[in-house]
Amino acid sequence: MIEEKLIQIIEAALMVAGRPLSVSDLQKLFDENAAPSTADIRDALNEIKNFYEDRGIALKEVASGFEFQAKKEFSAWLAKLWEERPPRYSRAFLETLSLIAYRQPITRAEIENVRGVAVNSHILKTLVEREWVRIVGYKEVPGKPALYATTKNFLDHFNLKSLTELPTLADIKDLDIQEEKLTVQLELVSPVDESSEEEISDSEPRA
Amino acid sequence: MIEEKLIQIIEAALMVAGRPLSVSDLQKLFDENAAPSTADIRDALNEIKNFYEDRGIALKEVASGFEFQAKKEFSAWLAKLWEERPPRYSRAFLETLSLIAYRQPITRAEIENVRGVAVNSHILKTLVEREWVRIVGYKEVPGKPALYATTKNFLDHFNLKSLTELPTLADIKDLDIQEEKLTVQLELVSPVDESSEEEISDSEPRA
Amino acid sequence: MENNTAEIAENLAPIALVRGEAFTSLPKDLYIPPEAMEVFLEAFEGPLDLLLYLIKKQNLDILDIPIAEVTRQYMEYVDLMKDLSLELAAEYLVMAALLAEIKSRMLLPRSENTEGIEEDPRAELIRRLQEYERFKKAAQELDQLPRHERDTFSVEVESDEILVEKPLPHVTLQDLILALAEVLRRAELNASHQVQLETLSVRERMTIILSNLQDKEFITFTSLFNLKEGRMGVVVTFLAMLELLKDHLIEFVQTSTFGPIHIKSVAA
Repeated sequence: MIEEKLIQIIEAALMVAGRPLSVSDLQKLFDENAAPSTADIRDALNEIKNFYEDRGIALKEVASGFEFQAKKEFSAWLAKLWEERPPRYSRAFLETLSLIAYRQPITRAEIENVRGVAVNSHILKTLVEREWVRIVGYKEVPGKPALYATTKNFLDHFNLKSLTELPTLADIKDLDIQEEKLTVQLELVSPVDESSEEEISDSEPRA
Repeated sequence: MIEEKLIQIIEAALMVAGRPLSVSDLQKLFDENAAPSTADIRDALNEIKNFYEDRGIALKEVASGFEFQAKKEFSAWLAKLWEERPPRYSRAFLETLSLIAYRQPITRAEIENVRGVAVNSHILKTLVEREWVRIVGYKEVPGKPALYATTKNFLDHFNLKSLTELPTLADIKDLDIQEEKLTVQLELVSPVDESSEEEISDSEPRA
Repeated sequence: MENNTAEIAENLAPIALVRGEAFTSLPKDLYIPPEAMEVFLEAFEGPLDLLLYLIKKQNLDILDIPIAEVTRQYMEYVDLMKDLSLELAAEYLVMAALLAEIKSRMLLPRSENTEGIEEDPRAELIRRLQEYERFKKAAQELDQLPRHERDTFSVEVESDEILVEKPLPHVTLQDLILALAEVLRRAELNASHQVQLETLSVRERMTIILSNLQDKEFITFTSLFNLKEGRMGVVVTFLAMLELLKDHLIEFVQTSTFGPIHIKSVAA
């Protein structure tokens, strides 16, 4: 196969597929005895990526492969193509999704434990229907609750290549150190202290 | 608006819209006071058309506007994107087929009697459509139910010259026997832990 | 009650937040529409969220919660939710009980147990608040990630006239015999069914005889025998006929003694 034709086929495939395509997806476009090597495909992908440097679209890599996307800087114009506004997700939805993403595999009870409130079944149903979340097993505890985990679709939707690209979780302040301070405080004062309105820095609890 | 940016936005819009866009559709992407003229948009469309001359896709004008299309010459490769893996038949389907094969001619009620559950009409329809099964007569009982039997196509699919070449029940029995043997073997092998047996022997002398 | 509401308004200025502005105090005479209060109260994702709000609002350190004060404010909110007949999740009451417990434990001198000094009664609550806060933040950050259909748009261009073949499922003999084994195993469990399989050659012949009968009203008995098949073939054909006769699928017809025997489909 001439290199140019390889590029054209891969480009056309990425544009019509309607889903991200992996290198092996791209290899499968060709007859087994004529399939280009992984290296050939990667070269072609690079070539394509460079070709669109200054255009309205760009080749992006997401979890399940490569896809063309309109450049983000044009989103404001493109949004006008659709009358419907993209859905806004509730805090409960996003918090549940975050817990599944960062703590997977996780049971519903564990999510509820962190959030302090019951998880609406509708939220889990929506997440599963959108194929962002799926049941990956059942925990060996009474009731055998389902264990939820995120999917590649989830990563694709948020333009992530892997879970490691998620923003890092905020640190938990060291309780052990604080524990000592607390102990000292407890011995000194009663806990009610309303008077102070001055700024208090996060790291230094007042004595 | 700089011409380059105009081209980029129009290109991106045509790529993501999922439908043909007319010149006036494209104008609507811009704020009213910043909207490019029809001529500007036509110029941009021309530039885009030329840019894709040697690529995998092309800008085409159709009845309701402009749209990108994969070039026809690549259809053979692109078709592979949607090639489905052959689906699988359900257990109910295979059981129904096997009963027709081995007990033909057989009525639906007889199949149901052996299977212990109703036979979905869809299954029989699929079998007949695939020309693996056909009606060879009607039984002289109330309702005159159809009698199903397998066809030559069925034999061809399995590379059989006649039904007598089908594996026999004895083969199943063999399978069963083999399975039993395996189970017995496994049982013999499984308490491998001889040392622990020794320990047990203190309280429970071995036979 | 009226008193109560006014006090909360002063302390917490919820109405200001409804408008998205952070006033710390409100004019005493300002009327807070109950709907606005409702919107504000419903915005909490649960007791932990409400507690975090109370702590943040006063710039308190999460690690050093003045438990008595926070409990008092928390209870005011819970009362308010009740007064507004908001659907109050049971979790809010559980948290109220927990706060009260912590408060009472903090009033008592801490006892020593075998593992040394008893943990600060607030420690577990602090852990939970911190944990919840992490995920509250994580959810906000997740919402900021560029997302398909909102910030990023995937390219999808037209490709017409692509014919896609739909392959049919493949079945192997193995599938078939295993399915049969399974169905027979099940039937055996059901003792009332005696499933017997005649030899396949007989079954096959039964099908052939029936198909022959489909087009014609009668066939002569002898025409069904193929002498080339030899003795075995004749036996198989004859057994197939008897089988069909037993099942009332065919009839033998002989109009005169020693006359030709015909086979007739019963259903025809």
